[in-house]
Amino acid sequence: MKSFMTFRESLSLAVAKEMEADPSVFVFGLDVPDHKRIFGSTKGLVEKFGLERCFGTPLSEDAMTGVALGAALSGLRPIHVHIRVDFMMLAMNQIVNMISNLRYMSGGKLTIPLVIRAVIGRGWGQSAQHSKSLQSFFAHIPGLKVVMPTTPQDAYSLLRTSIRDDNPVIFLEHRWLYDVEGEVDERKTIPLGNATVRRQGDAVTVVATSWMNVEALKAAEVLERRGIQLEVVDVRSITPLDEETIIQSVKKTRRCIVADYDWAFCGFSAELASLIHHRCFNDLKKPVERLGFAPVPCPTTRPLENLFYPSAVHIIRIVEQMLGLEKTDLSGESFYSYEHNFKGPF
Amino acid sequence: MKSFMTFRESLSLAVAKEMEADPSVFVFGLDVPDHKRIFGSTKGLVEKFGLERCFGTPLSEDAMTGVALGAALSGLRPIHVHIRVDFMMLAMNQIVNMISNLRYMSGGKLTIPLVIRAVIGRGWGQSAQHSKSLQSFFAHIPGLKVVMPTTPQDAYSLLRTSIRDDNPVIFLEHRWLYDVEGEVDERKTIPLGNATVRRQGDAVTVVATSWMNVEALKAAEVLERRGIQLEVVDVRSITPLDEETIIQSVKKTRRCIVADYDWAFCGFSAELASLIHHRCFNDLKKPVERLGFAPVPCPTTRPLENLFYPSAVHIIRIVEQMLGLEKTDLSGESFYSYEHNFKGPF
Amino acid sequence: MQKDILSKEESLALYRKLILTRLAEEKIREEYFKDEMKTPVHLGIGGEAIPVGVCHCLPPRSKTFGTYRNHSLYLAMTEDTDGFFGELYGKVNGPGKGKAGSMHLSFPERDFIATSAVVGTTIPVAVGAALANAYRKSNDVVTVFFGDGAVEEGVFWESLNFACLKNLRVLFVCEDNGLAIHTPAKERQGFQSILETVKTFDCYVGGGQGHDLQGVIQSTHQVVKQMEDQPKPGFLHFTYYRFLEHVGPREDFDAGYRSRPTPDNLDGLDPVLCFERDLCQNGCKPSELSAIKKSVEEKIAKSVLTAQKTDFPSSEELYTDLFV
Amino acid sequence: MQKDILSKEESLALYRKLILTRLAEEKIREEYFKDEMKTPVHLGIGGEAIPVGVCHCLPPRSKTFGTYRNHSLYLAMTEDTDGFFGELYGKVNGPGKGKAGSMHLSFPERDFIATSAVVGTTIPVAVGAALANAYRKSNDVVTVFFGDGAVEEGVFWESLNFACLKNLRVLFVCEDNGLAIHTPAKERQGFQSILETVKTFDCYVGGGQGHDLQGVIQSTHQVVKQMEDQPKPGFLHFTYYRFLEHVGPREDFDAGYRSRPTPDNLDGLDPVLCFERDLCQNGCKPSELSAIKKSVEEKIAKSVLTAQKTDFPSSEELYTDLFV
Ligand SMILES: Cc1ncc(C[n+]2csc(CCOP(=O)(O)OP(=O)(O)O)c2C)c(N)n1
Ligand SMILES: Cc1ncc(C[n+]2csc(CCOP(=O)(O)OP(=O)(O)O)c2C)c(N)n1
Ligand SMILES: [Mg+2]
Ligand SMILES: [Mg+2]
Repeated sequence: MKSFMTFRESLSLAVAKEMEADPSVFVFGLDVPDHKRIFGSTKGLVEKFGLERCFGTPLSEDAMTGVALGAALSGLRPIHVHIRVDFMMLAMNQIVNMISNLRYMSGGKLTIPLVIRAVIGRGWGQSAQHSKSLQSFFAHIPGLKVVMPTTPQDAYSLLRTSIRDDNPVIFLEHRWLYDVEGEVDERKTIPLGNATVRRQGDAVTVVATSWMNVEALKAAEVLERRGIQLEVVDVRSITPLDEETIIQSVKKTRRCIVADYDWAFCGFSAELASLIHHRCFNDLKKPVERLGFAPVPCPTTRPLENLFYPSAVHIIRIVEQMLGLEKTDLSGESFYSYEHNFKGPF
Repeated sequence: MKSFMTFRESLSLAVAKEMEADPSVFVFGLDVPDHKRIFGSTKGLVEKFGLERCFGTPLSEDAMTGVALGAALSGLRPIHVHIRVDFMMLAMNQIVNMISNLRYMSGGKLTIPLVIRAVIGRGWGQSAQHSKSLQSFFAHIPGLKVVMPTTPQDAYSLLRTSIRDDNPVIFLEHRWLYDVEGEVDERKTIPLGNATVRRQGDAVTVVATSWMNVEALKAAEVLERRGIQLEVVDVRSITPLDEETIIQSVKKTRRCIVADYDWAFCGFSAELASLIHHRCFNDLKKPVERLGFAPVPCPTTRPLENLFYPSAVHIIRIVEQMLGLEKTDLSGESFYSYEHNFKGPF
Repeated sequence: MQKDILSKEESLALYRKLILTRLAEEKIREEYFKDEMKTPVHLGIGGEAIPVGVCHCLPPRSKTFGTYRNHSLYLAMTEDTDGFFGELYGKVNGPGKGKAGSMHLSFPERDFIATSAVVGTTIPVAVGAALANAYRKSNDVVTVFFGDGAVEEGVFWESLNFACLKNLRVLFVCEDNGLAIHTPAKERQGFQSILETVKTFDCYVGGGQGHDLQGVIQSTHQVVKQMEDQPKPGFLHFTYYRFLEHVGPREDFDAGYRSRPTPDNLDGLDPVLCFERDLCQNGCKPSELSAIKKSVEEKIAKSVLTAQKTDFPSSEELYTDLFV
Repeated sequence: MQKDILSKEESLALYRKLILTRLAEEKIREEYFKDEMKTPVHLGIGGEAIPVGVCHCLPPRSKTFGTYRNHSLYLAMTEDTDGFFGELYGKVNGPGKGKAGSMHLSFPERDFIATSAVVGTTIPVAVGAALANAYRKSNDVVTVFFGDGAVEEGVFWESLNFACLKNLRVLFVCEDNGLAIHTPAKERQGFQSILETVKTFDCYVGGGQGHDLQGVIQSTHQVVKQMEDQPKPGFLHFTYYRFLEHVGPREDFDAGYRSRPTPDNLDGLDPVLCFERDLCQNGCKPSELSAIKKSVEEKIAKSVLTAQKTDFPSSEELYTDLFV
């Protein structure tokens, strides 16, 4: 039951498995059933389950989110897909004012088994309106769960868990991860609220979300050659948050960088940094450092786009500063960035 | 030019002054010109400036925010008013995807002198959809300024500054502050990005936003009788943020509570706590404590509503813990809470 | 269906519901000043015949959704005055254990699914429930009530479009009191008539004067029948007169935005008076009506007493019901 | 205005614009594979006559707004190929210094105010600009272009309603290619015809076949004239055929969602062929047209070369232009 596949394949496999297992699961959203299939992540579903369980919609994010809620309240398990998280700004009213609190206000009578999938982050010259992440928005609101997988296995297992969850889950998938390949064990389940140590080390803990794990692992690879071992913790689920795994790691390394794929100000990196400082007050040798987007909208032109996004280079430089090391010569280094293999137009 | 007035009066006075000074300033929004005048905060404006400069709208928050943007791009200075910040969830697309970044994407050619006023926080049995604050949402997005006044003077001066600012400003006004009275000097100007020390003390710094300043001052009053002096810093402007005033205070007291009027997780309190830990790493005697809403939607019924909102009592208890003190007997104490003077229906 | 098709029994049952909703709200008006019901109330006095009439025509298992102005709808769906007053008093015997309050009443066990205090927000949710019915090949109808202001929200148009596109059995009921808080329609709407615009969408339409219970029933029956015959959305538009202030227990004719109806007008606006007259014309005796009224009054008084005596939720309740 | 009222001079100037927009996009198709223009391009081939024709009819100082499919509109408003290619190449000589890219072109100095890659988002902004005109008692017209998919967004209806309510001089131009990415209208729309629905709002309507430049001009003139006479919004609906994929430089007839037009069809779909035929029928010589074409080709080639040679913005530019 193990196979090698891309992140995008693991997503469609997870949905297919759940749709097979439970006739109340369906998937819908703009462009979900067209031939591009949301960057391939809904591939095969129309063929297997028909247009009644995998269908497109008008351009109406606000109403379609309400529709998903209504279907969930009726006992179905909708998966609503957005090709860009930015478009969810049109759905914030349903998410923040309805989905997050109808259960609470009904005294627990209403149940909302609903997954909203959205693509986040960098593509290719996407500019300010197709490049956000915004996990902090969703995580800020009680009543929502927020998941950010990094590997094909996690995407697969966490998406299955999210679909089975009886609560609303926001599932955020980085565009660049879609091409990442990895082994997927179809039987493996992963609960929400479970961080994982991607790499063991003793020098500095890098707590990372989504694509930043790729950058952190690359930074670790580079620094390892200098004998410095980074520990990389993949948060995976923003809410519920696995504090223990994170705190344990920081108590061990006593130094921490939070590398969140989002803006820093009032972002999830602030939450983590504040939490870690609070719980590791007497353990930290240095203050927790935070890494995120440049505090501006994302520009289109490549040289500025490159500066906008945080990367392995930033992590390396911060580690060097933390440990009082000379700067590593990175001139010969090639980074995992998809800057070069990602071609237009979208 | 000094006079005693309520917070609501200071708001309408500020707008009136700017409308007098500049014919391009106008104010609009749902129910702005009706006889209730947004809890009185737009009183007198129709009479003085006519319905062309002070008008109501259809129920269309998304489009009306776009309309405000379009008017601002055309050189007018709109003030768009929402009787509840919760309704701004319908306008998030315009705010996050347009207002915050059109200037940047146009290479600085477009200018957006726009103020969005919204009422936040507790009213009276308002439940989950009429009770949020959400400053962290707006502050998270580069390109927006976010202001939260506490006193009539600040409301007056900061609103005038916001209207004169050539950038988009989100101006958040706590419902309970509307009745607070204070002296207002009409000539006093206050720039954005300027925190203020509301009360000097040496024991613990309470960094507070909006209504939490009232609670913090009450806590200080109670604790003063035990010889404990709280320092209370009113943040006033979330972005731009006056780090120096805050850091200076914490470096002095070496203990800090962040009391933000919002949920804590991924909220502004996380940003502040993380910032303070970072910059005062060697000064803090104890980790920074955070205070915010209970991590659930706001319930209607009074006993639970009382538990949902943070208060002076919470601050007192945290201070006692930080300083290792016995619990103060609060049984005879009467708090500033408007729980008792606020009557229904709205 | 013709007006005269209502049997006497049916008529009196309807009267009971109508007067129940009216008297429950009159009771709120009495009690509210004691400051024990700590929740903003949007009273529906003048509009009761719309939910009472529409719900009368709904087939069994019809889910309904509404707004903050939901008291009549709640009572029309459930007749549960105990839960109703329990919730208004914030007590554990309310269907939301006091967490919901007046603006968020719901009673899912009786198909009264959800209401919301953000205008327009339950409209797409009802469409989603109708989609769920279609998904399950069920012919059940879902109904959603909303005000004339809600049609200005984009989500109304998005929802209408999607429902028509998918031929869903969802019944949109616009309760048009000509006001959004204090603002009249002509200051908010750039179209001539909502019905004319909705007619250009692929759905059945109907409507009329909302104070006329028999008329409401007649047009609802018509549209529901069409919906049952061939699945498509229905849209009903009923006008009515809001007797009280937007929120709260008082009249507000002194506020300046409208004037008090004259006694002659009143007669043509009040659904209770109107239906009582109809009933009497059709042979009911005033004594029959007042007997019903009396029993309803007692029921309400008992429920208020129960609510007052019932406990508030305990502190632990703050944290329950967030997640499954 | 009659078709034949276009003077020869005017016609040739229009042809120049039309062919400029066409050839600029054909140039992108040639260059794009070199992977130097790092920005998603939504080409407008097939739809050029709509912005060219509409803008031809706009009075001076008319502000315009558009979408990510904005190349023809940018060039129709400005004829500025230097800035255009500069922006596509991400260079400092672009009007947004490369920060905007293809999807966010704007040129405020020439009244081309803003475009956006989130569908529907410039519609209310244009209405706000029209409100500003009314506020200043100016009679200027504001125009906003959007696709057929945008009318499904609630904000379209909210904007239309407000504009009609306030009698604003805003011209809504729906460029209807029958597709939203790959989804045909019948899978997205629950109404029969957008024009029929819009007609129930208080505004002027018009439209026709968008590949026919003269027809576009004729109906635009009509509606703009009405708007000038008595202030109200106008709504123009033009159909056109999108020749290429939704985003990117390629054809995609092999994708399965539609088939390649036959050569006979083509003739009735291509605005350039159509206008060339009209011009020749009205006495223009093919040599005149090819001379124009040649000069336009040279202009474009020069601009591309300039863009390629121009600098990228410096690192410091990342942080500029956020606030005033
Ligand atoms: C989205 C939103 N905007 C504004 C409000 C404030 N508000 C509450 S009720 C109301 C008027 C609604 O009018 P209508 O839909 O006609 O319902 P009615 O109160 O007349 O029953 C407004 C503007 C709100 N609750 N939600
Ligand atoms: C609000 C929003 N939802 C979804 C998208 C993704 N998207 C980009 S273009 C498009 C189709 C738009 O169709 P239409 O308005 O007809 O314009 P066209 O591309 O045909 O010119 C979609 C769905 C988007 N950009 N914005
Ligand atoms: Mg109304
Ligand atoms: Mg289209």
